[in-house]
Amino acid sequence: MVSNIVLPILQIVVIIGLSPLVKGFINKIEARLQCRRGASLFQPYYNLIKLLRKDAVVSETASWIFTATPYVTFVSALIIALLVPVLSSQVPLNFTGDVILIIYSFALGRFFLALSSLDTGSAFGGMGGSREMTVSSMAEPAMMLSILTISLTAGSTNLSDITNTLLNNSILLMNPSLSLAFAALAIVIIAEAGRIPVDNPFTHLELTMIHEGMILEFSGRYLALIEWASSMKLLLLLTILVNTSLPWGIARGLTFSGLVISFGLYLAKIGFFAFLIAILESSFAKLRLFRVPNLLGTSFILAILAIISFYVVS
Amino acid sequence: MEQPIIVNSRVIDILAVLMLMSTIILVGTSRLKTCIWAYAFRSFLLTVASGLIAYFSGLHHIYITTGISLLLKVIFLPGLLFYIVNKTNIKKEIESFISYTLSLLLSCGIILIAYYATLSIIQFENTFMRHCLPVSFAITLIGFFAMITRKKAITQVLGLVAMEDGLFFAALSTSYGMPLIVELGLFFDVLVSVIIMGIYVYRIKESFDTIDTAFLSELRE
Amino acid sequence: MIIPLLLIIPIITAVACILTKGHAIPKYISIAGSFITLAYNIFLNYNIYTHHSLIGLNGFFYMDALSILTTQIVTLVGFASSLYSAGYMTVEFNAGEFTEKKLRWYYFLFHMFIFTMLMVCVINNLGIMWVAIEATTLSTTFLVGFYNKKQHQEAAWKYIIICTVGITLALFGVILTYHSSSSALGEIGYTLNWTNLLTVADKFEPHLIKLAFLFILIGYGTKAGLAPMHTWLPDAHSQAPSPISALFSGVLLNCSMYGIIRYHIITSKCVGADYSCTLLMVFGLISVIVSIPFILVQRDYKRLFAFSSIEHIGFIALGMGFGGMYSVYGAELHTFNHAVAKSLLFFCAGNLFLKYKTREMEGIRGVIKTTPITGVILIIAVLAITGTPPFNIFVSEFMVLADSFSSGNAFIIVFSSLLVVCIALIFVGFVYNVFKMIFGAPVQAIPTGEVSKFTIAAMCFLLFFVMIISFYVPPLLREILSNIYDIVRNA
Amino acid sequence: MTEQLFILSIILYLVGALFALCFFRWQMAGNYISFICATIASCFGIATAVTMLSNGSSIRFNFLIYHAIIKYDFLIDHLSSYFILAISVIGFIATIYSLGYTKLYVNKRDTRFLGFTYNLFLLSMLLVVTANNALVFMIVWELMTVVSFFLVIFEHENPACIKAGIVYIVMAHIGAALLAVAFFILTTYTGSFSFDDIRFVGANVPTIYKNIVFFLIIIGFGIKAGIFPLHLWLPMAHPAAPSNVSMVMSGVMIKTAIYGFIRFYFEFLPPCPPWWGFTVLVIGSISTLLGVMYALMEHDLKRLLAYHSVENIGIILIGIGLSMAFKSYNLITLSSFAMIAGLYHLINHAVFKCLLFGCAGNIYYATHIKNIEELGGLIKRLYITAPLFLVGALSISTIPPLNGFISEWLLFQSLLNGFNIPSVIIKVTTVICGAVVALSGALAATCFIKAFGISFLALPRSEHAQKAKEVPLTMLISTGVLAVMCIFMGLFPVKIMMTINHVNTHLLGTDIMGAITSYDWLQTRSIHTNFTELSPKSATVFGLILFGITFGVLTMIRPGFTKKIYETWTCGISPESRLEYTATAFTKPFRIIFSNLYRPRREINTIYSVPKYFVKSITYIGEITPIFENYFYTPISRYVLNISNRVRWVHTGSIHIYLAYIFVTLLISILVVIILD
Repeated sequence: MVSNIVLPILQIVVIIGLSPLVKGFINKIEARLQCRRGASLFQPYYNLIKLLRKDAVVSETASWIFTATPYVTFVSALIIALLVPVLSSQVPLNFTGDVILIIYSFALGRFFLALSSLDTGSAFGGMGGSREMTVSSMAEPAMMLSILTISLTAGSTNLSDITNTLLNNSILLMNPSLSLAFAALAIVIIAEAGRIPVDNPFTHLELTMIHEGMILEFSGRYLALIEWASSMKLLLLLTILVNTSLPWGIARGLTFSGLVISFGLYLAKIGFFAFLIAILESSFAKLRLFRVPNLLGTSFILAILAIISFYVVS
Repeated sequence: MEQPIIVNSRVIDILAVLMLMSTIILVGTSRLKTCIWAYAFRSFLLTVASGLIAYFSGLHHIYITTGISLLLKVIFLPGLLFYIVNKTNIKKEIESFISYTLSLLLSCGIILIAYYATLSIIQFENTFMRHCLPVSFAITLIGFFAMITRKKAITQVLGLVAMEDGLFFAALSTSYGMPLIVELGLFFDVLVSVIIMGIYVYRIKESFDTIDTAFLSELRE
Repeated sequence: MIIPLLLIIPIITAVACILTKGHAIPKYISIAGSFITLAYNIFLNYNIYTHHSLIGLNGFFYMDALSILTTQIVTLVGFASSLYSAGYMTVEFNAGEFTEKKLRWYYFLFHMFIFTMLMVCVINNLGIMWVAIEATTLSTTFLVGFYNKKQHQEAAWKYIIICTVGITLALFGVILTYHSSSSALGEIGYTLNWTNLLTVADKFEPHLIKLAFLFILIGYGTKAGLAPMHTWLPDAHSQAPSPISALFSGVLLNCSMYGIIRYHIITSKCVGADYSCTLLMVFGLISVIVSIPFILVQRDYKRLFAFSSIEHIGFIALGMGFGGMYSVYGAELHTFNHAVAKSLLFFCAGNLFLKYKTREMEGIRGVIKTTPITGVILIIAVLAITGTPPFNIFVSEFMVLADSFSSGNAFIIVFSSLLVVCIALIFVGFVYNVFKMIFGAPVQAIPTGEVSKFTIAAMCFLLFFVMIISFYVPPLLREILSNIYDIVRNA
Repeated sequence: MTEQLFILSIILYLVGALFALCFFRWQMAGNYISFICATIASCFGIATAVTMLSNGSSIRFNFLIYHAIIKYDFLIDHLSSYFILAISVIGFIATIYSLGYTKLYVNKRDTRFLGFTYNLFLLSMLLVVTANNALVFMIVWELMTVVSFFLVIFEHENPACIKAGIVYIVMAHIGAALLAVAFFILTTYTGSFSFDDIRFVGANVPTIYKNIVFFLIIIGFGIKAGIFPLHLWLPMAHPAAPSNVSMVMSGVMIKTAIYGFIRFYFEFLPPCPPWWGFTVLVIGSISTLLGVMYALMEHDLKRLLAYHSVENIGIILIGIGLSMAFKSYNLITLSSFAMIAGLYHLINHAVFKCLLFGCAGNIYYATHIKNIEELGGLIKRLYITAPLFLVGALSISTIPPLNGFISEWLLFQSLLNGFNIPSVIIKVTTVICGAVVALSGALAATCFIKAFGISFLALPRSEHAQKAKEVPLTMLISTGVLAVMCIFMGLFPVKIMMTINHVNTHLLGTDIMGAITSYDWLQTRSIHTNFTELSPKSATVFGLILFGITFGVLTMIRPGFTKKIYETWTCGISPESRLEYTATAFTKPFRIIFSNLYRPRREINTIYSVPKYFVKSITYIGEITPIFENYFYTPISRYVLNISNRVRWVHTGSIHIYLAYIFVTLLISILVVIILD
């Protein structure tokens, strides 16, 4: 019973708490790589808190969709936080859903976000929404294929079970199909999270912006919720990748020491991936929008190869 | 009854060949009136043949058909056709889609086909049948052929009566004519159909100012 | 005397029509006459039905189930058509299309036509049957050319020439049959009677009978509208007044088909069913296929319907050719169904012509608006004639096809599959051409309303039969159809 | 009891149909009576299905003897009942909807006719799924086609409607012809038309004929179902029909084809080779993908929805194809599971598509516009329709926790189970199907963001949209009921799965309910497979709790939160609808990415005023090339017409040629007969 109450709270706290930090960390590393000093590691927190304290300006054209969107996005991210193994391989809401529910919960947030982008009648919003949907649609098959490959290897679509299986039979991780699937998944995560080379999160140029275009009209509390949700999304995607591809060290039960060790390792693993992202972002330019399908196509091919190697080779 | 038929089949054969030749005139001449004369002549031959068969076979009802044939086919119908030709004041030429030489050649082919077609039947028959059936079939086909190749409406009527002559002859030569009541019906039909055709030849001439049926091609797809 | 009376009634009616004065009285005489014919025929047929067959006047007349069906169709459609004529011809007469005298002639010829067709069906002697079939041509030539304009004359000329030629060829078949019968019986006399022929058919010389059937099929086939001898049919059907077209399509073709079937039975008995069945199938399929392009691309709606008749006659021939229990049953049912549905369709065509004064489909739009009743009936008739369920023709087509498939013969299965494709294509042509006419906004300013009550009555009369057979075949009819199968099969 | 209910339902439909015709003067009254009859009749239909599915065994009954050999023979078994349920529920709701919607036609056209055909339409569908005889099936099947054809051309002054109707009836008829051939071939081996004999005849039929039947069925039913590339009629007919009819057509009529598929593959033809299942799987995925991709490019709301029907039929077919493949390898449990996925999606699609068409009807009723580019801002005007449409949109985009997601989830699970199949090709295909379904889900989401966003959000783009008012109550109630159903079927899927399982128990002979549902600590019944489990209800409950907490915390952080309303920033110009993003623009990236498929064509015409420096007007035409129409249907029809035109030359009009035909025929046939002798 304790596990059923403590673990969810713990996970939510960790995800909510850490997600701005990951953003800050990436920014910091990038600044360093660009020989700048950069803002504080905690700058995202300051931003969010400031935004949360402010009132909001809402377009007179906008409807209730606009108001509902931040909550929907944020809550869908929270739900996902309960479905992903973070510190313990045991997922709090194990019975509630699986990785497919996770993918589609992301879709729920995205759906509302894209709708709200059209709500204000601003052309920028529509442009952002259109591009966001393009990229995410293109990413969907690769994502699903790689997830399915992982699920087939592990014999489950439940992330908790996947983690457990991979943890117990680490030899499975040596499977070429899994490596290919993880590679595909990594590319998809970059796209889904809206990072360079797919989207540039730092810009407000109409030619390049995707996610920023959609949320252009949001302000105050709404903006905070959306920003926070998007950083949670990044962290959650990374967590999925981390805890399936590198499951070692994750707590199996619910002991305090296990959790502490797991937390430490988790930080390290996330930090490592965040670092990789930062390097990636510093070394690549953003792709033209119509080059993005090529990238995602690559990911799709990798995923297909993964599934073929799973069935044919092994 | 067998003996006289075999003996006299030669006479019937000669009549048959003459009828065939008078039919070939239909495709081989360019004069309309010659054709009508040929028709009258052929009908006459047919009547003679009919009379002979009636005499040889001793079937009395054939005399009746012979009589009607004489009246109708030798006298009335040619007369009617002459009347129509004069009344409608048409050109005496027969217009054909193909040349007369070719028509004649094709007629030869048709006669061969007629023989070939009836071959399987006549080999089982008596001698009397053996010549008359192919000839009568050939007359029918040549009549048909004339209807196809000749443009004028009146020549089509001539072709049709030639076909009918052929069939009468076939009936006579194969089985001593049809039952009397059927024969009467046939004569009635021939009479009425030629009269109706005559009326239409007249009407077509009135409306189209020609009886060239090649002009009758408004109803098409 | 019981059978000849059936023939006498139309003659009396015809004479009465020509003798009376005025334009209204012949109309009513005609309706009454055809109604009496119908009623008497039902009475007669019931008699025959209870006795299975009836021979009259020393074997001069003979009627069995096959004749029942055909006479029933003749009198039924005849009555509907005379009812329809009463409306149609009166409207035309009032429009000044022809004189009063001509109108009387019309009724005279109409009933003579009925008489000749009834004659075909009740006669025992195949020679006289030939005479009667030729007489149907002769009695209708003037009806085809009734309006006496150039096109009508052309159609009439083609009609009489082509049909006479065809029927003349059939005479050759009759002569050959006669010959073989007289050699088989060894006597000369009444041997052309169908009843006699049937008893000795197995003694006939097979080669002779094969050739004879070929001539009969091509000869009567010309009259029945089997391709490629059908060429007169679209012209005559489209040029004749609509009530006559209805009789042509619905009845006349069936009468010729009746002749073919009689010979088919004899031939089957003599040389086995395969020969004549194959011929029927081949000509049937050719007819169905030939009609397709003309139905797909067509301007004139009456021609469209005429080509559909070719298709259906082909289908009946096919059904007879398949020769199984249900296919013969289906083919005969199809004969009835086609007769009522096609006549209905031609009645609709007549109404359209009266309304729009054109036979071009291009100029007609929004029939459902301008003449709602005709429109609705036209829809039903089109659906029925194309074999759309649940209407009657679907049922008969389905039976024929199902039987052909169940024969298990790969050749026939291919045949039938081809047939199904053909039927679908014909449906396409019909729907495409006719529905464009029925729906849409009317192009010209055409006043709304039906032209005549008589026409509607006639249409409703036939519609009743279409609908009945769609859902229910009365036991009596069913019995008659199975009797026909027995007759065909008994060979 | 059940039998009486069903017969009552039939009678009521008939009564409704006839009543509609009786009222010459008061058309509206006749209309109302006929719709009310239909409502009650569908209630009886629901009752029939429910009693059947809860406890009944199959019921058979036949009406009057027919043609000595054939009876009007009907059988209600569990499969039929499931479809009766779908038809009656949708029929019920759509009929209530019609009560309001037909006001659109009052005094404009003959509404009696609508009531008449509508009743017959519902009736014919009921009969299709219960017919127990090949001939009866063909009759009612075609009756359904014909009646729906008349509904499609209801607005027959419009040439586009006529065209749509003709394309529809022609294609449907060709399909029916193929079906008839299939039946003929099967009856060859039974000697009877009754389904009782045809059932399980598959073992006796030689392989070659069975394969022929398979393809005939695929095409025959495929045309009705609207699979690619036989879908041509569907996006034409659905927009042409009145919306209440589109609801029924898209909601249930095309599903009768699925019913046919199931009957044939699981009852008539087994044992089936695995490649059949594979073929259906491939066909399903092609329909899914291409359906949604064409929907994406479509800006006519009803056409868009029609293309989505193609997509969803594809998804259903994936489920059924998978079930067939499993069955061929004798994996009955998995087969049943895949069937549950397929049939679940079937009823889901019926509900949400009906909802969406209803909402499209609402929009049309309020604005008389179908093109979404002319709409906009309706969320403030059609303030009830908007959330209803949103529910439908979310549902069709497979967003949790709505019903579309559940069936998609089930489908993914059964696709994953494809690894049990020995054949590598099918295994890989199942996973690729998963990717296709995922992609189509995402594209559907895009499409409905476009549809909802452009038509409901932002500023109105036309005067009609500006003046729109909320529609009559009946229409709102019926669409509202559908929306609630979408939510309930998403939250409580187990009941429906149990129903389908019940059907499967009879169809496949296996009961897998115990294996796929389980209880857990919240006493929430969840679905459970060998891969994982799912409890949509608890997920939703947690979502609501989390929302509460979030909201609470936010309020705590800033108690006096206010919203300032201000106009949208559009770079200094006052906001105008012309500045908004359009549907065309929204989908432009896809048009460029998939230009190989769409082959977009665009044309810009600039008209200058007299001095060539000033532009008077610019017209922009952008359209995609309908590939199948241009490269498949048009050439075929043109070819057929060309041939016909050439052949028509045969009738030259010359009597000589005509006579020559007879002459030649005579000679040829004589020669043939003699030679063959």
